[in-house]
Amino acid sequence: MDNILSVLIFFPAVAGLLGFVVDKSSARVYGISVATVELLLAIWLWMSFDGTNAGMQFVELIPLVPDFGINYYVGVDGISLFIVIMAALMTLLGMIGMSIEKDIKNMIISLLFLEMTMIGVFVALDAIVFYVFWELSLVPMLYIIGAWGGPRRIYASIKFFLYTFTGSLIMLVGMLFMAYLYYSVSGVWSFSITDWYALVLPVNYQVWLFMAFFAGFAIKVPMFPFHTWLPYAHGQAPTIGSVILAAVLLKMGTYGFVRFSLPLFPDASVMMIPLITVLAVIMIIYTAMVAYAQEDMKQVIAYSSVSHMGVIVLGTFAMNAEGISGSIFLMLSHGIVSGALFMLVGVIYDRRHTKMMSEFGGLAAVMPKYAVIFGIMLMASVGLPLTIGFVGEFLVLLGFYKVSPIATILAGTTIIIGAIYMLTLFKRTFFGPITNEANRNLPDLDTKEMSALVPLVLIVVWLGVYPKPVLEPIDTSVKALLSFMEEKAQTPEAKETIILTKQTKEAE
Amino acid sequence: MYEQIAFYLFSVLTIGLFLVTVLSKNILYAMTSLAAGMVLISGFFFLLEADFLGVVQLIVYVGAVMALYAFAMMFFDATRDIKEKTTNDALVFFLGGMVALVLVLIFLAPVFSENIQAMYPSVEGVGNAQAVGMVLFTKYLVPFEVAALMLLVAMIAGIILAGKKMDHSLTTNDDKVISQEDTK
Amino acid sequence: MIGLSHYLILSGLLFAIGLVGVIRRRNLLMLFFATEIMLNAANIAFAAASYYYNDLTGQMFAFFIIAVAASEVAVGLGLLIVLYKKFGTLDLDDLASMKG
Amino acid sequence: MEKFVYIALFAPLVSSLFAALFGMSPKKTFVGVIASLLLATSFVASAILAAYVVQTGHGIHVTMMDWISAGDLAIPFGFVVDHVSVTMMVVVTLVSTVVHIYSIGYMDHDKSFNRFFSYLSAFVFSMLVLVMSDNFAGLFIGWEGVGVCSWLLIGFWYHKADQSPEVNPSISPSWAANEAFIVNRIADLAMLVGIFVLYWNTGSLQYDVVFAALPYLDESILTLAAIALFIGAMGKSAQFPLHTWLTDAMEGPTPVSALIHAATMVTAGVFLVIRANPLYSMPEVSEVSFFIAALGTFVAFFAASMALVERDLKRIIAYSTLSQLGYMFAAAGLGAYWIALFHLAAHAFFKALLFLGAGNVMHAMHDELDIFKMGGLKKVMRGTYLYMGIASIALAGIPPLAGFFSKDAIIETAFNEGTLFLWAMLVVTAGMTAFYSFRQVFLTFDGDERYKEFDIHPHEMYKFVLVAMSPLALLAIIAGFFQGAFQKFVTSSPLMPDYVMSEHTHHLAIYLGILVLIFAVGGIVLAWKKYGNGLKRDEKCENSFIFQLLKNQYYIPKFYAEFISKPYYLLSQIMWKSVDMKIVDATVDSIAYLFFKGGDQTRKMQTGNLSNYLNWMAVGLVLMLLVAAVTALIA
Amino acid sequence: MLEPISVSLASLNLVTLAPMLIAISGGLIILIIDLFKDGLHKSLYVMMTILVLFVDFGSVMGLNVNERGFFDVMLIDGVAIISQLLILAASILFIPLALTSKRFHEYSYPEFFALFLFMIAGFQFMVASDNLILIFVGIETASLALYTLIALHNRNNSYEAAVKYFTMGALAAGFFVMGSAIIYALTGSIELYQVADVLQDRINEPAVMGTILGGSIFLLAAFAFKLSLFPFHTWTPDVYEGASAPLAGYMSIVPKIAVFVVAMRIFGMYIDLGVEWVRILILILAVLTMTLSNMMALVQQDVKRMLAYSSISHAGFVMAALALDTTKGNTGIFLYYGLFMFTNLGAFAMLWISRHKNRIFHERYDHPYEKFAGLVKIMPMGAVVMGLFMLSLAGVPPFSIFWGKIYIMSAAVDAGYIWLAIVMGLNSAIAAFYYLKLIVYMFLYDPVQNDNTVYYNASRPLMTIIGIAVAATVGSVFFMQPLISYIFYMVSASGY
Repeated sequence: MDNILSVLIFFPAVAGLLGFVVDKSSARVYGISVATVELLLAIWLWMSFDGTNAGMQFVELIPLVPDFGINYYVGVDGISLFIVIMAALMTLLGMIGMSIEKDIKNMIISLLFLEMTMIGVFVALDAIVFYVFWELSLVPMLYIIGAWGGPRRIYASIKFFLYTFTGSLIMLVGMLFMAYLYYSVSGVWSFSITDWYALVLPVNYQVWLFMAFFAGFAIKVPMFPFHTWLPYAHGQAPTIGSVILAAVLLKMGTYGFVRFSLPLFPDASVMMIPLITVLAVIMIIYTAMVAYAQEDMKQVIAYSSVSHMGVIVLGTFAMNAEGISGSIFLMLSHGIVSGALFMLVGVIYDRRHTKMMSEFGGLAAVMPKYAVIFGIMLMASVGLPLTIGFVGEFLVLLGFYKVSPIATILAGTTIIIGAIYMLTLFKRTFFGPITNEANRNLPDLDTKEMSALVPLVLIVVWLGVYPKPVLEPIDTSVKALLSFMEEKAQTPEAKETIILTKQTKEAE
Repeated sequence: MYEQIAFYLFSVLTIGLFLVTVLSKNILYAMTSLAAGMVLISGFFFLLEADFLGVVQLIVYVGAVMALYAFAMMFFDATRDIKEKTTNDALVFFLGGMVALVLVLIFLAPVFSENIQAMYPSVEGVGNAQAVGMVLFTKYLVPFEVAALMLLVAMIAGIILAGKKMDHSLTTNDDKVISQEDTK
Repeated sequence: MIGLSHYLILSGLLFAIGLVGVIRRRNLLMLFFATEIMLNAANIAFAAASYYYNDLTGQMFAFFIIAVAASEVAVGLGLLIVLYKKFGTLDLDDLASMKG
Repeated sequence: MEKFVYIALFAPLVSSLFAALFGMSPKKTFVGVIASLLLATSFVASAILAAYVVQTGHGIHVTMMDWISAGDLAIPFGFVVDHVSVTMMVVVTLVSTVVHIYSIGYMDHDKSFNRFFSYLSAFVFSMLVLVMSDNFAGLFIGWEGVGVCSWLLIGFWYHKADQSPEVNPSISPSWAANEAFIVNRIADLAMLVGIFVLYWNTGSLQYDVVFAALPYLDESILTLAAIALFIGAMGKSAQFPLHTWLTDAMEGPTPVSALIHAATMVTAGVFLVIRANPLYSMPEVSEVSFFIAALGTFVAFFAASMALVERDLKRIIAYSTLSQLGYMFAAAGLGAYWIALFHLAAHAFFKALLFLGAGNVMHAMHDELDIFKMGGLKKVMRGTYLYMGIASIALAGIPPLAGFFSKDAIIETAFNEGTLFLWAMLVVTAGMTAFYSFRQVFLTFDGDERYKEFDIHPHEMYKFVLVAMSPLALLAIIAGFFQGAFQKFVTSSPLMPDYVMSEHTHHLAIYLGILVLIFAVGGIVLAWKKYGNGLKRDEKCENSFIFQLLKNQYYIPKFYAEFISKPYYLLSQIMWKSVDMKIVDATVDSIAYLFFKGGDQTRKMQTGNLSNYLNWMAVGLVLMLLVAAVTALIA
Repeated sequence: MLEPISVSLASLNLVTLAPMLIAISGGLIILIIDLFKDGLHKSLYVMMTILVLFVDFGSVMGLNVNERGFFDVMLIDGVAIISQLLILAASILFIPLALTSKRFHEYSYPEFFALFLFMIAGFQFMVASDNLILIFVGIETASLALYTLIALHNRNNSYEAAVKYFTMGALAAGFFVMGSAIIYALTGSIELYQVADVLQDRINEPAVMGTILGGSIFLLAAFAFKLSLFPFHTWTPDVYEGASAPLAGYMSIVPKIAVFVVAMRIFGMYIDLGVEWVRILILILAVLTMTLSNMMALVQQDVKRMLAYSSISHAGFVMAALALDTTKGNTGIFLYYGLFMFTNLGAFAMLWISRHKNRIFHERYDHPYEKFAGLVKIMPMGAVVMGLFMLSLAGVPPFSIFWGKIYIMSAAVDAGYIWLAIVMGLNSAIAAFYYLKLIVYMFLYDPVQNDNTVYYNASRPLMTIIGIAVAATVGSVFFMQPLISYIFYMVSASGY
């Protein structure tokens, strides 16, 4: 099945359309079934994926607007494969764990459309197709936050939409300029990323284009100081919205760096390392501090998301296979872990309709299963070895050490300050005596919640102990990416900073 | 020489009359001076050897347009002094003055050029009306016909806008009311 | 000798007068007078250029301008009649229900 | 032999998972029994491996599977059982087994009995990973694993509420757990940096590869790596200034204190230095090594000084642990790695014994820990008294018990290296050690029965518990005699340099030993004089500055609270409320507001009045004409 | 004496006139039918209009590119053909909106449809000529008809709108003739190809530079009025508000397409001649228009008024493309309007469907935002459809206007105006807010309790039109290729 990617993209969309017909009472089951099939398809994709091949696989190319170089061009490599799978997985688990009753049908349909856009973004190989899915993903998310969110949901959803929309429009200008440059060199219009890869640009052009793309990606990630939409979005979004937002949507930004910025502008990427480093380190430390100051559990996790995304960004610009592979792996792990954490906060919110830590305390005694799973996710979040969180974080810091030891040490404080806010959260919520009578008889996790969370726990442990099946295809593609960048780089600084692995060097 | 005298005389008069049109508070004065100004403009046309145009100006403007305005004036009962809140005069004269100044500056330039070859020159010995007719009914036949269409449009517009049917609006009345009226 | 520029300057001055009328007048009927002045100003410019270039096109244009002016009067007065019937005034200051 | 490696390693994991199955159910004694049996299995396997290593003289190296491989980095799950690690394994599994059995009795009434065993076994597994790993990353797995288990176990009684530091210096178990975790994380960051340095300069994290590459590295790199790794070790082994967590960790159940915070986990830092001895023996890093020794000596003294005035039974032992860790670092820093390891092992035995004894006391006293409220317990708790006596004698360094041999060797080393100041400090500390350990023993077991005032009816621990403790007691007594054999065994490893005293020292050894002994006995005598016949409080002394300083742990916890924790929290608040909300976010919103306001202003031009509209058109025309006129004039 | 002139019929190339003649005769036939029989139902006239326009459409399709006719007055180049096609297509789509379930005043006149057809003929003449006379007469024909159509809605707002539009239009006509007079005085010609030739020579006379610029500015002011560029745009919101929704939607497209063609012919000429200030002025106007109207749209309370401002902003966007004066930019103009047509048609049709005879939700506005609050609960499909249109207007891919936007932005980038592309992008972001506002009202607020249904005025033909608009908006990506290649071919064939 060579067109499995198209099936993956459009299956949820078609299902979403058909979903309008499904009766409200059955919408949830419908959604879960569709998402399950989608996940199975994604796993099938993985099974038929050739992990030793660094290039694009399952490529499909259908001309859409040939005169303007726009093609429906999709493909998957080690870098995107697992994010696709994760998107499918998180959608499914999010749906399973979802507690929303109001307008459930609309929610299911929105989620299915959202799933289409998420998968589309990660498999798109044409800049315009990428952009289409990228922007389109805002719409269902806007609805999810706005319709099912908290009291300030409308402010939050509009802020989310406009902020990201603004950034991506600047990115669009960059894409158009890139296409123009390609046109002026080759005489043919093309928005295919693979075509663009071939283009060696003068360094000053690279810098400007890098900045344009940066505007789009940085807001999405979100990087300091463009991050303020995120706490609102998370704070107001319903659980499912936060899960998807944190798990998948944020990854679009960092994925964009890997897919666009690095290979297209290797010299500019190297030149921009200082800037990125400063921003990322600020992101890591500053937002971790802000997270510590929060009173609302969800806000803690929201800010912690920003902090962790800082580590991912840092790894992306490590310019060596360790760092970049780690960064991509960290995208996955952050997706799983932060998704799970948001689900967990949702669990307690469903019971108490509050997320304030001061309302809780001593929950470990009342809800032991909940506490255990929360604890595991907490440990994964702070990067405990043998959980999924460690592998990526370790590799990123390891990789970035080559670039800047000082920055690595500063960024490495994430393991300390991350522990501070997470443990404080855990202590305030789960430990101590039960001070609030309302908490005394809370029911523990029910089957629905367990079935959403246990798979995540299993993945957290499995990929923490044996990340190889995932890490290896990623690494293969990353190595290819690096050797490509090294070849393409013009400035001596870039050549020097981009580090090839010994294997790659020998192969050359 | 006589040309110059005529030009300056006419110029001063037209400017004066039109100023009255623009500034007068009395609509009757304004209209009268406008009509007079139009007549003088036709004088320019005759000076410029555009006899046919001059005649048309007289017939259409002084004859038709002014008559229309006169009727309208009566209809609106506007013979008395009009009370107008005038716009800030400084702004008005600044804008008018600036436009005048710039236009004068623009036209002080040597606009005329000897090198330009006329496309439709007036032929020696042929009367202006005849020459105009010749061009109008060959080259400008299409615009002429479109002008006819325009007049038709204007006519229809005038008729239906001023017509009785406009007195009862179907837009604002309820459909039930309308159908009752229809059956009546 | 009277040159093209003389006529054009005259035309410009008349145009400016017309513009003054348009921006100053509050009575719609009198405002329409001012627009007529502007059209006539252009007519003079056309006739003059036509004369100096010895080219009939300018007269053609002037001719069509007169036709347009006439049509505009017809439609304009039609509108004014409707307006007057409904509002009982031609003062445009009373005509500001839509704003913002 | 490989299967024994896996049995030794995974038996505790199996035990942990098995116990976890019943984690949320009420107490089931068989869980504890099975866990103990599995731990015993692990011990047996370790012992077999030890015998194998002794016999063959070479280690076993197994690679189970790949863990992380990215770029050039390839980290396997590889385990090495060599002289060093097998020693550790035996010590760890032995103490663990004892503690497991002990816990069956100790945790008897606890409703989270099963959960406790799960955590405890998980800890042993992590510890074994730590010691057995053949690479730094694997070590780090264990390192963090024991950290987490320690967090879980310190916070085991999570339901206790926070108290003010005046009432309870540790505030609450959950607070202490968090403190331990976070402080350890600070050190872990440094350790990671050390790992990164080694990776980027040697291209691998395998011990053998790294050590082989060391001679080719620059001095600065070696120094950096040595410092970074040592900071890592400082955290886990609670060296100054990262020591505060250890005493607070006493909030955990006593078996935990015995196992984790005395015998095994805290010695991981020492183990790391011993493991990485090729690095620390490099002449380029001699300053670092000396610093380690100096810091160790300082901590030995520093901790002992605080123990002098402490009233909390467990905290006294915790300080003594801290102090003994200082001794070990002193030895390791001076290059006497085998001596450090020997002290480590010996210390594990007697300190675990001491803690377990304290646990018995606690159990008897219904969780009362203030030794001022005890006294005369020897009547009701003979066995415990015996055990604690033995352990204290060993700790004080009285021959022929284990502590004498190991500690004396360290002091001797300090002398041998010519670092006389360190030597002097260590000798004095030995005296202090003797004093505070016997102060504790006497106050607890001798003198008047002060507990009666508080209506407590102490009783002796279960028999089987006492029996289970006997191996430790035995070892605390006899371990010292194996010093020579141990030296021979350990230093036969190619990775373990031998350390022998110089001729000169050798000659003086006997005098030095006597000197130390004098100090030790002096301490005991002093303690007897002061406390042997019951508690006599000296108000004047207790109010003196030095007493208060020691009692308040040199005000270090207070300092940390006032100058680190609180400012950090306040800064966080400022970052959130002022910076994030008022600056960053407000900027974004104000841009939007600007457009909105601009719209409000601009729409005013839309007055609805036709005349204004016509004016606007005229204005537009005039402006454009002016532009034209100006440009034309310029042209 | 004058020689008799013999003109061969073939040389007149009468076929170039065919489309306009069809429209005019259609109008006349309607008038005649009305003469013979009173009181026929509006549906008859609607269908007849559609048929006439259909035939007209066919005849335009049959035209050959780059032909002149009738003494070179008629100019059928690619631009003329495309613009006529767009005008006709838009007209065909808009006129069925007359078939509402409720009765509105204008549709009770058969003359309405005749005037409608005459107006279209006027636009067609306008675009199919480069003779300023014919352009002028065409504009005026169309405008006079349009003023009347607006006023025929017959309520206070519509008179006010018509009068405002008329008066400002008269002033703009003054600007136009003055500009033409200056051009004529400079060049002795009013045919643009001639004008271009002469100006080519005269451009090097420094003394007349001011005059050349002055002429262009009068024309620019006149067209800025028609295109509703700042500060000549002030009529737009009021007129849109006063006119009926279909007509407002129509006005946001068809007259603008026609005027853009003329503007392209005139200002393209200036820019080609190297009069750089014209380009700069256009860019300034365009940027001001985009930005300020976006800002004003942010604070509107009425959806129709918001759409009015939004269409001003879109016009500014497209105007910037005109200033580029590249083939791609000019292609972008038509592409944009071709796509904008469907979406805007849909949006205004949705307003039209929801139009009540009297204002229920607000004392002044017909379509306040509150009216649409919670629409998703009242009529989910309606809300989704309206949401789609709003997203498309905001430029969210893959809906139609997005493609127009990137094409124009790409043209700006190609021409080296990257700052312009960024300004366009940022403006789209500002604009997104007010489109989102409606979406937020429809999807995220609870309905305002009201007995009247929102879909007061719905009928099957209207639904069909909306269906078409939805299909075109959503499926735009599939016809982008033919559309772009056709328009590009036509525009480049005309030499723009």
